[in-house]
Formats: sequence, structure tokens, C-alpha cells
Amino acid sequence: MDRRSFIKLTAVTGTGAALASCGNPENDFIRFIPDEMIVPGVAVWKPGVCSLCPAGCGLTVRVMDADADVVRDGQAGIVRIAAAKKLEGAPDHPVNHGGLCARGQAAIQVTYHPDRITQPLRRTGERGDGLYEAVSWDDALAEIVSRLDALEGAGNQGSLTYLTRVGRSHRAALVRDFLVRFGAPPPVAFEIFGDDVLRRANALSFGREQLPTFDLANAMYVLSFGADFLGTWNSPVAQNVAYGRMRQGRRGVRGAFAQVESRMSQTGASADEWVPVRPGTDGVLALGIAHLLMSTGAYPSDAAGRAGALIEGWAAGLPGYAPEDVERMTGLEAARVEGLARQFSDARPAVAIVGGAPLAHSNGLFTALAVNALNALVGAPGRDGGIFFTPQLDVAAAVQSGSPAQPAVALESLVTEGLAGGASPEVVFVDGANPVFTAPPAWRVREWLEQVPYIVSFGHFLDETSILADLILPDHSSLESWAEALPESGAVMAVASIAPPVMRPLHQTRATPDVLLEVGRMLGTPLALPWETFDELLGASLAGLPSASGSGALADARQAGVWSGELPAGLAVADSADTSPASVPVAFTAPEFDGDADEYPFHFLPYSSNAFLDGSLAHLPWLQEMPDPLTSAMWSSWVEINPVTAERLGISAGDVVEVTSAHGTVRTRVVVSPGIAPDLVAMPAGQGHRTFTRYASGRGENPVELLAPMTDAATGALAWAATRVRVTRVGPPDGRLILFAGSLREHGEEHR
Amino acid sequence: MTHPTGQQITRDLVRPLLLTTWRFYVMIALFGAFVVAGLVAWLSQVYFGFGLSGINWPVFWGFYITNFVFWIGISHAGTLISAILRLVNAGWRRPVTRCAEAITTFALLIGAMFPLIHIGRPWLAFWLIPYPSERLIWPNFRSPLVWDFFAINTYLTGSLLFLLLPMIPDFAVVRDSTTGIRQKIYRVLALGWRGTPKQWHRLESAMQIMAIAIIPVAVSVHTIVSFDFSMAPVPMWQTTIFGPYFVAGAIFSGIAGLIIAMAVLRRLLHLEDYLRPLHFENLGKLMLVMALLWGYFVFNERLVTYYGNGPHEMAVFWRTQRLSFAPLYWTMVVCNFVLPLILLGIRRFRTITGCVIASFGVVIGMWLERYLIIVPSLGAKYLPYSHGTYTPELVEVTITVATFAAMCLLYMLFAKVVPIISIWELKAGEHPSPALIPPATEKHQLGDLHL
Amino acid sequence: MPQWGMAVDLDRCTGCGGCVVACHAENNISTVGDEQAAVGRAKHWLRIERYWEGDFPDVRLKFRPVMCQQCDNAPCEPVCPTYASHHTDDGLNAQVYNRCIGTRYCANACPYNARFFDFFNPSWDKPLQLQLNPDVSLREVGVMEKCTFCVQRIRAAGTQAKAEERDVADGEIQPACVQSCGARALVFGDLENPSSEVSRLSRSPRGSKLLEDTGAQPSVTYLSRLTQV
Amino acid sequence: MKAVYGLYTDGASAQQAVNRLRAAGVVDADITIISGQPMEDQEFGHRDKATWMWWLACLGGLIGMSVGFGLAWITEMSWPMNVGGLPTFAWWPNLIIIFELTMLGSILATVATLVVSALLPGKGGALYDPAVTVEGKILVGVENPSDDAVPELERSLGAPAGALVKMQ
Repeated sequence: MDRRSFIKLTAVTGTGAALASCGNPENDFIRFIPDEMIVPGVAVWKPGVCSLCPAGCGLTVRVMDADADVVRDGQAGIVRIAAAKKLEGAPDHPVNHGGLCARGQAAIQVTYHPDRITQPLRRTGERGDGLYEAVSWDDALAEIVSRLDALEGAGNQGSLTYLTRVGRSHRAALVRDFLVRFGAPPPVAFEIFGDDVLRRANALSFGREQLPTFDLANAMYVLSFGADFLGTWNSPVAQNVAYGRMRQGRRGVRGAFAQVESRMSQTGASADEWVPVRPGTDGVLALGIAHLLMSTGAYPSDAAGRAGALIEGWAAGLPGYAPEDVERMTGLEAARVEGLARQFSDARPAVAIVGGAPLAHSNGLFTALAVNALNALVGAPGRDGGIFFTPQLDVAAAVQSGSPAQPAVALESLVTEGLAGGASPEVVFVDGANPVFTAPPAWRVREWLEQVPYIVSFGHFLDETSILADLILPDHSSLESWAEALPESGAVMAVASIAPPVMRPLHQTRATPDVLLEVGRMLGTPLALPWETFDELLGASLAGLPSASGSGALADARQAGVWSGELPAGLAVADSADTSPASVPVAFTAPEFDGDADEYPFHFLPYSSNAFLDGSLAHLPWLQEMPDPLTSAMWSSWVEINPVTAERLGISAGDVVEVTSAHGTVRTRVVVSPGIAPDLVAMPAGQGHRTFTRYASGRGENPVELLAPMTDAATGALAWAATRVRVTRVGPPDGRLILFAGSLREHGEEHR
Repeated sequence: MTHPTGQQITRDLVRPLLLTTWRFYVMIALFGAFVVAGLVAWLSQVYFGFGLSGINWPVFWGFYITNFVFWIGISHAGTLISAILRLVNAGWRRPVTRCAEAITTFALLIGAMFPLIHIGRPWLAFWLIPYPSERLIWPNFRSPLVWDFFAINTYLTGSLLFLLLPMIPDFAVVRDSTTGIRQKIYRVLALGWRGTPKQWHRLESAMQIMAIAIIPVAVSVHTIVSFDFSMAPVPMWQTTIFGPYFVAGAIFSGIAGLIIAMAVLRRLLHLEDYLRPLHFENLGKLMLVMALLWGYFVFNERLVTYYGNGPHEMAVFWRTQRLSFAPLYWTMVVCNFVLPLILLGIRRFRTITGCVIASFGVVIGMWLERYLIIVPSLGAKYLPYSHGTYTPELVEVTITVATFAAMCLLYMLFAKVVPIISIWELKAGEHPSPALIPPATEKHQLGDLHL
Repeated sequence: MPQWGMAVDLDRCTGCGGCVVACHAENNISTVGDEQAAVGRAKHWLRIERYWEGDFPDVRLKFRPVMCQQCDNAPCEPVCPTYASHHTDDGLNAQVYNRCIGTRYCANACPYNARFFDFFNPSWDKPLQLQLNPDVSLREVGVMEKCTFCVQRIRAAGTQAKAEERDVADGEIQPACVQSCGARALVFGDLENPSSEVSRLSRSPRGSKLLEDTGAQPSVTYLSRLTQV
Repeated sequence: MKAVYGLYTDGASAQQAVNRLRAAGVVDADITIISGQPMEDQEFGHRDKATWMWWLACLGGLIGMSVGFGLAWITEMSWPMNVGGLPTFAWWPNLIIIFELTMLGSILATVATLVVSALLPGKGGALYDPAVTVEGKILVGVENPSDDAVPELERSLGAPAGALVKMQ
């Protein structure tokens, strides 16, 4: 057999996986495609921006040729396109430094999702039926324009409501500008696990209404109060990068880490010390530590400055927070309080983090302010190993046309008012938000929306909210359009993640910013937005920023996917004007819970799922099949119960139970978990969608359905951890809890 | 008890070939239906994907390999028993040898099918054969599965020939007893057999050599089957005792299978004069010995593991002794040890009925033994995170049942075309002097266990 | 000839699962769906094992990413009758999908349960197939598959280096899991090169091999998680 | 073909017939004996006992052994594959292959010897009577006797009690 025919034969045997072609080629066993015959598709790497959460991580997108089935003008056919193949963290990005979380990796499935809405749709059936007909973009835009013109004709511009998601970006600025120019109120952003309490506290303590950035990489001791900062909270990839450096990134030095929470989160699992406290008392522990620090004299009380002044009794050294008092209130032994305080003072620099459940109580603002004061006491703000506030580009100032931020309207008050017969919107735009799913049923968001005469959705998918829409104008995916974010945290320097489209649109979709611009132009009274397209806005915004290469900040960003650096004076968001201490210093008030303790014996803790966050990612099959970090569950939802509690209730692993609050009941399956307090039950958010593509619909249960409409007293933010529930066993395992792990104990479970 | 004469032997043993009742067709149809069901199950598994079975991560072997080992084990019934008894010239062997050898051949055929059913891409199974392909890709001779391939092929060839050779004179008998097309067929099958002293000598020499050759092959086959397990670093698999343990277990289950087959033939073909209580009694004693040997091996295996106290081994150990697999495990011990000891050890129970009941117990117990070797170990292999379990699906159960039906079907068809007792051997045993056939008297019994 | 190896720093790993999805994305691993996952057929070439220790409130959870350990004396290799599983010169356990007949013996022999089986022909709901990596072959029903250390990336980097007439630099090759890990818990490289980061980490006193006593001589070193409180 | 033969009900009569034939000058090679079972307890049953079969079986075994060794050696050396750190040509596993092929060789050699030496229709060999199998008779006869010897042969064959002499 000559070499040529040998090669032909071997080429047939395979492509891909695994063989050496080193050494003597004749000795290679099966040579897949011989070197000289390789005609690989040429991979191109393009920058991108992850749009699944507000963290604004930079992407490197691998793009290669592919044959796609597409429909263009009613004609189906196969077109060779440059298709995104894989998303990776951009190596030089100041936020994620090359890392990318599971959710970011799966973001590519948004673009290629089989259930994506491929073209504009107009509702034909009853609301919620999901019956739609295809319409052309021209007809769709004409319809919106006529609706908005009608509002204007009636002088009722204020009744246009724009529901969107949290996150800082040029797109958000454009939307705001659009609304303000039209005469509508600013967009309503609602996020169940939002951080409004912390932003408010930071504004009060430090004059910055934004989430902080932690310099974990240089910290020697990290004390986190409930913040799942390695999992889902704030800027998780940036925090993971820094955490890795804190642990093993410095020669001979290893930072220590303690986590205060009563249900072990993925972050808590990495802690050296795990500190369970009673729900809603985290602030007490923070002040107990502050009390001990001040009592040693090493930390004078005035070191905390304005953050300390917000706490009642601070100047006097917090006399009511002696370790014994802390033990009484939090349930944590005084000795451990002292131990935590000792470490917090000995290991310098130390930093405290607060976020998540501790702030989702009726006393959330107090807790945030208490931890802020503790940070201020040890001088963490602005110091290496401490906390920073990422400078924020002021888009309105940068484009000299945008409208300044206005106080946002809370969804809850809007809905309550509308249902009470007050002002109710005539037209609602839904853009990336799904409040029907994420807001507590007690708010009756769906009922409110059903009253709205005209709803437009810009979403990629039919979900619980967009299925109520009368018109659906599907957006491009973030790979098909300009993707950008202005990360609120995650880097010490200002960052603008900006990337041009990496591929042509797969479907007949349009980028929502461009749609808004076009609608603005088409209105009877054009809005006079100064940009033809969204990228013009970006260009205008970045024009004033310094460029490292000299060819302009936008050109730099197009190249690298990110602009980062010092913001010129006047383009940064200023510190909060409110620099005076709050009029009344706050003190600990016992958290209030919805539900009678006898009837509903357990605290209920919903938490942001590692895979799906609040549920907005439940439609991605990779994330559905990714084992949960603590339980190894896939494609499921569950409730976590302490083993002792489970035994007392006669419940064993996998049993079907009903979790009942005063506001609802869900039937789900039990995971018996040692990492949860006996008086607490926890449930991941994300599943329980009624309508959300083939992968998420009808799967699992949504813990939000149990939540009481409790709020933090001071800020009005939803106190999502303040509901009490009872748990009753319904039956044996029904096979719907799918676990990847055979056993979660390394030793001895079989020996019982 | 009178011994039948030569003519009577011929008449009695050729009769089943010539007389066929409706019962035969009904049973053929019944077993055939099961076999067809198994075939449909297998084809659908090939067509729809291997996932129809209950195999999963990490229990990658299940019913199919259990059945493979089980049937290869059953196959040791025959050849080994008949070869050993032939070599030691045990006269009472004569009526049972062909029954046993037929079991061997059919069980091997069925057993050898299971690797094919079991693998993910059966259409590529020919890659196990060392043929000079154009890519010069040979099989890996370091793989126990290739050893299996060679061993089973040798054993199947040997057993088939061992079964066929002594059938030649009997084909001549049938040839001479029939007419028409049937005679023509048997004339071909008889290969020109006449019965000259030279032919008899050659045949007997050949049988001697075959008997000597087949015994080490049989031992090697089940040792190699045990190597399939003991070559992999799986808890409770990697043990040197598996070779002899498997061989003993194979003979054990083989005898049980033989006893059942003989009892059925005796009843259906009215062979009460030939398959006498003596044969059951002697085979029962042999099975009793094997039960004791089996108990000895199991005790060894368990005790050593218990004292070794390796964490991974103990995970499997407790799984079978106390936890999820304990009910099956103790059923196996009762079937394989307690039941045979009572029924075969106490002389009063060692009747044909007693032997058959014990044999059914052993067949079930030995099937469970293979299952309990495979599944608990694979399901609790090292890292507990990857532990798992296994539940068979319909396709596996169907195929398993179908193979038992296939065994019955093959056996029935075989008994229909071949005298199930070797006529010439029986005559040769009877002819020289009836004394050579040990009468079923007390003093000839091989020594009773008085429990 | 380089000997590829990996170091997993358990002190850095936070169990986030980024590597798990990155592996799916890079290697065309199909999702099996809920029904198949329920019978234990989910394919995760890389999984993050998690183990509870102790009871509330003194409870700890350990994470341990487990992928094919690319053993030097791999138990999976000699048992394969068709050489579908064999050892390459640069220390990888190659799995030749086209040579696999699906005896699943290698999966039994693997002490780490790092091998997965295609119980059905993998399928992707259109147009999800557009995400498939053309450098990695799709597997047919009845084939074993497992972590390859992203051999396609190793080969691509080798070809690139060869074309530029140089050696592959340390850190130039990053399997998808290593690439995605924000905490840098995973480090990949040449164990033969004493100055590479992976060989430095592999010599760490914190290092150990998983199931060392099975004699498989894995190429993955686990650096133990420290505790200091 | 013609033949003259006698059918006997027991071995002693057949032996007597054989002895008489010998006395009549018929050499052993011309005497055909056919029985429905081996006749080990009579002298005539021990004819043609010598055989090379054992040696041929050994030879077959040797050939099988060589094939086994060669197969293992040549295939493993032609594509040296590293699996699990085992030697390319590993004796322990290859001994198994060699053993199995050795046994296969000897089994096949034995059967081949049997078929070639005893079963394939040889010279003459047409003298037969179904009474041998059906009635259990023993046949002693002479094939292709010269015509003038027939009476003598008939007399010899008919001498034992119960003999039934036939011509064919």
C-alpha cells in the first residue's frame, strides 16, 4: 500500500480527538487527518461583552464558518455564515481577567436557542395564550408609532412605562433619554435579588450609590456577611479572580476568609470559618466586632468617620454590643465573636463584605450600614486590600445630550397604585425584564399588566411577562449587535466594555436601541435624538475619553472589547451630593417576619441560583444540566432542609413536600443538607417557569411564589428573606429531583 | 431393575426422533415466541440506541455481562463433566454425557452472543478478530476481552466437536432406522460410518484426546472470564481468587443446569429406564461437593476483604452484606449453599425431586452471584461522588428471558434430531458385562454425608 | 517530548462550575436532557465533586474538580480490545472514538469514573448545532468519551509552534477548563519542563494524586486546601 | 461389488467366525468386521488399534502454539502501542493467546486425523447391513472374494451358532 492510499484510508477513520502525530509517522496508529491534508476552518477571535448579568465581563468570541438554516423574507435556505463558536473570558479585561463563569460560557446558547423569537409577532389569541402571527418590521414599527402618537395626542405621555433590568450601560442611557424626551417616567428596573439597599447604604456611608469593588487579592482577612460573592453576587468572576490571588497568589501569604450566613452558599463552602447566625442579625455581629475593636483602643471610633456616625452609640464604643449581647441576639457564642474580632483586627488588611440575604430583611439598611461602619473603622475604603468604588462614566455628560438620572420608580408602588385605581400605564415596554416571574405574587404584577391596553416586548423569548405582550419586537442577541456594559464594580479603574457585533443576525431581529431610535424619528413629533444608530451614541460617548493607541477610545474598544482608564474630569459620576449624616442614627431593630412563628416554624430563604440567577437563564440547556455546586442537582428544583429537622418531620432525601407560606404553596422535593440551620429552609430561584422555552417550561418550582410583600423599612426594597413557612411531607420521592452525585459524603455513609 | 437390551435401547432412543406430538409444536411455538421477542428487543436496542437498557454511569455493565458469565458458566456442565467422567471411565456417565455436552454447546452459543448484545456498536464487533485489515489494526492482545474471544472460540470449537464426534455412530443408527428424505439427511450426517474396529478405535482415541484437551480449555475459559473482572482495578474485583472461584462456580451451575435438563428429558421423552435415580444421585453428590467448594471460596473472598478493611472494598462489602444489595446477597447464599446442603446432604432428600429443587436454587443463586459481583462493585467504585446504582429495563429483562427460552428451544430441537442419549456408548457400557454399570445399591454410593 | 499534566489548586477552587460548562462548549458534549440525566447518563467530562464533612454548625464542603487524570499507567488502556484507548507519546490517554466498539470496559477499569458513554446518538435542537466546535469530532451512539485535555488545542498550539520553529511556551496551551477558571485553580502544562508552572506546582508539598494507591500514576496533581482559623 | 458375510448376535460367535476365516486362509486385511458398538472384549475388536493420532495431536498443538506466538509477536511489533505502561510484547497476556491456540491446534488436528483416517470413504468399504445398528448384530465378512472361495467362506461364516450368512 502506498502512502497516498494509506492516507486516504486513515482520513476516513476520523476527525478530531486524540492522537499524537509525533515521532515516526509510520508508527502512528491511526492518524486522523494527516498534517498535510488539514484544511481547517479559519478561526477568528473577536471581542464581545457578556450581557447575562450586569457585571460586564469581556469576552473573546471564537468565530468560524458554519452553514446555517435561515429564513429571509419568507425564503428558507442554507447560508454560510461566520458563526460564534465559543465564548471565553477576554484575557486582558480589567474585570474578568480571562475568566468566565458558567453562565457566561452558556451565553452563546441564547443566540442559537431553538425557541428564539425569529421575527416580529403580533398577538392573535387571548393574552397569555401564546398565539401570535408574523408581521413585518414596517407594520410593527408603524403600530408602535401610532400608539405613541396617540398617547402624545392625548397629552398622556406619562403613561408609557418601560420595564427593564438593572444594569448600567449606554443602552440604559439611551432608553432613559428616549423616555425623558418623550415625556415618560424613567424606566422601571426590578430585580428580585437586587442590591438597592446596599447602594443606598453606600451612598449614606461613603457617598457613592453603587456596589463596591473589593481588593480581595491584597486582603489578609475577608469577613463576608451573606454575600455569595464567589457565586452570583455583584461581579463574581472578578471576585473569583481576586479570591484566587488572595488564597495562593502571593508567595508565602494566604488570606483567610470567614463567611457569616445561616445557609451555606457556594461562597460559604470556600470559607475557612463558616459562621451561622440568626436571620437578620448579621449587623449585630458586625457591630459586636466593631465594639471589640474599639474597646481595645487600636481602632478609635472616629476612624469610621461618617459611616460610624450613622450608627447609634458608635461614638460611645457601641456599649450595647458586647459579646454576650451579640450572643443573645445572633445565637453565636461570645467566644466566637471575640475570635472573629481578633482575626479581623490582627490580619491586616481586613475587609468586610455584605450582600444578599442579610440585606433582605426589614432591617436591611441597618445591617448594610453596620458593615460599612466596620469597614470604615479598619480603614478599608480606598486602601489596598479594602474596598473601592469603580469610577463611573457619566453617559449623560459624555454625550452632552443624555438625560440625567432621575429617581427610579419602584415597581411595587407603580403596581399597587395601578391596581388601586390610580394612574395605570397605557403602554408598557418590556425589555429584558420578567417581573411576572420574579416579583412576589402578592404584588399582582400579572393582574396589573393585564389591565394595560398595549404591551410591547423586546425579548428573545416568550416568557411569563412577554406572553402578555401585544407586539413582540425581538432584539438581536448580544453577539449579533453592539454589546456593551459600564460595569458598576469589579475594577479599580473606570471600565466600559464595548464590542461590535461578532456575527450577522441569525434571524429577522433588530437591535432594540436602533428600534427605539427609529421609533423616535418616526413619531409624529420626532424625539430629536441626536444619533442615527446606537453605535453613533457609543462613538459620541467615548469621544471624550483618552485613547491609549491614539486612534480614539471607540477604536480601542472595538479592538479590545473594552476601554479602561482614568476618566477625564466632568465625565465621571460625581459622589453623592448627600454628604451629611443621616438625620437619625440607626440602631438595631429586630427583623420582622411574615407569618406566625407557630404556624410557620421555618424561615424561608430563596437564593439566587448559581445556574439561573433569578430564573432569567433557565432556558439554557447547558445550565440546566450543570450540577448545582452544593447539591449536584440538574434540571430540578428542591428545598434544602437540615438533617435534624428532616428527621423530626419524618422527611427523607428526595421526598415530596409542600412548602407553605401565608401567601402560597409550592410542592417540591427535599435535599437534606447539613449546611443549613435547623430553623431555616432554603430554595433556589430560577426554576418553576410556566412559559420559558422547551427547556424551562413546567420544570421545578419558583420560590418567589411564597414570598410575602415584606420590605426593608428604610428603603422600601423587597425583603425577600423575611417570610416564614411550614413544611409538610406529601409523599415519597417521585424521581423529579435529579442528582448527579451518588453520594455527597466522602467517608462512611455506607457504614451506617 | 432390568437393563434394556441393545435393540430396546435403539428403539427407545430413536423413538423421540420419529414420533412428534402436538405438544412439541406448542412448546416450540411458545419458546420461539420468547426468542422472537428477545430478537425484537435487541434489534430495537440497536436501532434506537443502547440507552434503552438500564446501563448508566457508573454501572456500565449489567444484565448482559451477568448473563454472559452465567451462560458461559452453565456451559461448564457439560464438557467438563463428561470429559472428566470419560477419562476416569465412570460407567454411569454414559446416559448423561450427551445431555451435558449439548448444554455446553448451546450455553456457549448463547453466552457468546452477550458480548455482541452488550457492546455499544455491535456492527463493529468483527474488530475483535485478528484479521489483516488494510489499516493493519490488530486487536489488543493485552485486553482480557480478546483473551475471551480466543478462549471462547477454542472452547466452542472443542465442545462442538466433542459433541459431534460421538454422534456420528448414532447418526448411522438413525440412518438405518429411517427411510426417505430423513434417511438421506442422516446418511450425510453419518459421514460414511459403518462401525469397523478401526473406526471405533479412531473415534475412541479422538474422544480421549479431546477429553484431555477440553478440560484445561474449560478451566481456562472461566478463568479468563474471571479475568474480565480481576484485571480491572475495581473494589472487590481485583483478587487472585477469582480464577478458581469462577471455575468452581461454573461447574456448580453447570451441574445444576444438567440436572434440570435431565429431569425434563426423563419426563418428556420417557427415558425413566435410562436416566435413573442413580444418575441424579451421583450428580447431586457432585453438586454437593461444588456447593461446599463454592462456600469455601466465598468465605475466603469475604474474610480476606473484611480483614483487609480497605475503605473502597468495604464500601462494596457493606453494600452487599448489609445495605442495598443485602436481600439479593443472602438469597444467593441460601440458594447456593443452604439449600443444596440440606437437599443433597441429607440422603432422604437426595431424590430426583430434591436434586431438581436444589438445582433450580443453584441456577438462581449462581445468576445472582454474577450480578452481585458486577453491579455493587461498579456502583460503589472509589470516589463516592460517582457512586450509582442500576435498574434493568424492559429490553434487558426480555433478552434475558429470551435466552432461557432459546436454550429450551435449542434443546428441544436438538432432542428431536439427535438421540439425546448416546446409543452406542450406552450399548458399549451394557454389552461387556452389566456389572460395569454400577447398580444403584447402597454400597456403590460414593459415601454419604450424614449431617 | 512534553508530558502534559495539570495541577488543581483546591485552595483556589470555589466550585463555581465555569469549567464544567466551558468543557461542554469546547468539546461538543451534548446535554442529555432531564430523563436521561435522571438515570445517570449526564456527561460531564469534568465534574466538580463536592463532599460534606461534619454536621451543622461545624460543617464544611469540599470541592474537587475531577476530570480524566491522563494516567501514565492507565488502567483503561490495556483492557480495550481495539486500541481505542491508548497512550500517546506526550502522555495523553487518547480515546479514538472511531475505533471504539463500546465494550465500556475502560470505564469500569477507570478508578475515577472519568469516562462517559453515548447511550444515544447525540443531538442538538436546531440551530444549537451551530455552536459545535469543528475541531472536535461528534461521537456516535455506543462510543466512550472522556476528557482529552483539549487535545485539539494542544495539537493546534504544537502545529503553530512548529511552523514558527520554536517550542510551545509554558501557558501557551490552555484547555477550556483552565482557560475559563477565574480563580486560576487549574494550571496546565508540560511536566517534563522543570520550570513550567505546572511542574513547579506538582512538586508542591501540598500536592497529592487522587487514588494514588491504585497505581495508575495520574498526571493531575491536587494541591490540598488549607485551613487557617 | 459382491461380498459374503455373516451376521452374529454376540461377540463370541463373531470371534469364532473370524477365527474360522483365518483358518480358511483369509488374511486379516480382507476380513471386514462391523459392529454397532466397540467390541473391546473380543480379540477382533482390538484390530487396527495402533494410531499416530496422539502424535498428530501434539503436532497440531505445536503448530497452534507457533501460530499463537507469531500472531502476538508480529502484530504487536508491527504497531507498537503503549497501553497502560505494559511492555509492547507482554508475555503474561500473550501466554493466554498462545495456550488457547495450542489447544485449538491439537483439537483440530485430532478431528482432522479422525476424519481423514477413518471416516472419509476409503478403498472398498461398501459392505454393510443395517441389521448391525437396528438389530445389534455383528457383521463379519469378506469383500470381493474370488468365486471359487465363496462356498468355503460361507461354510466358515455359517459355523457359529445362530449365524446368518448372506451374499451381497
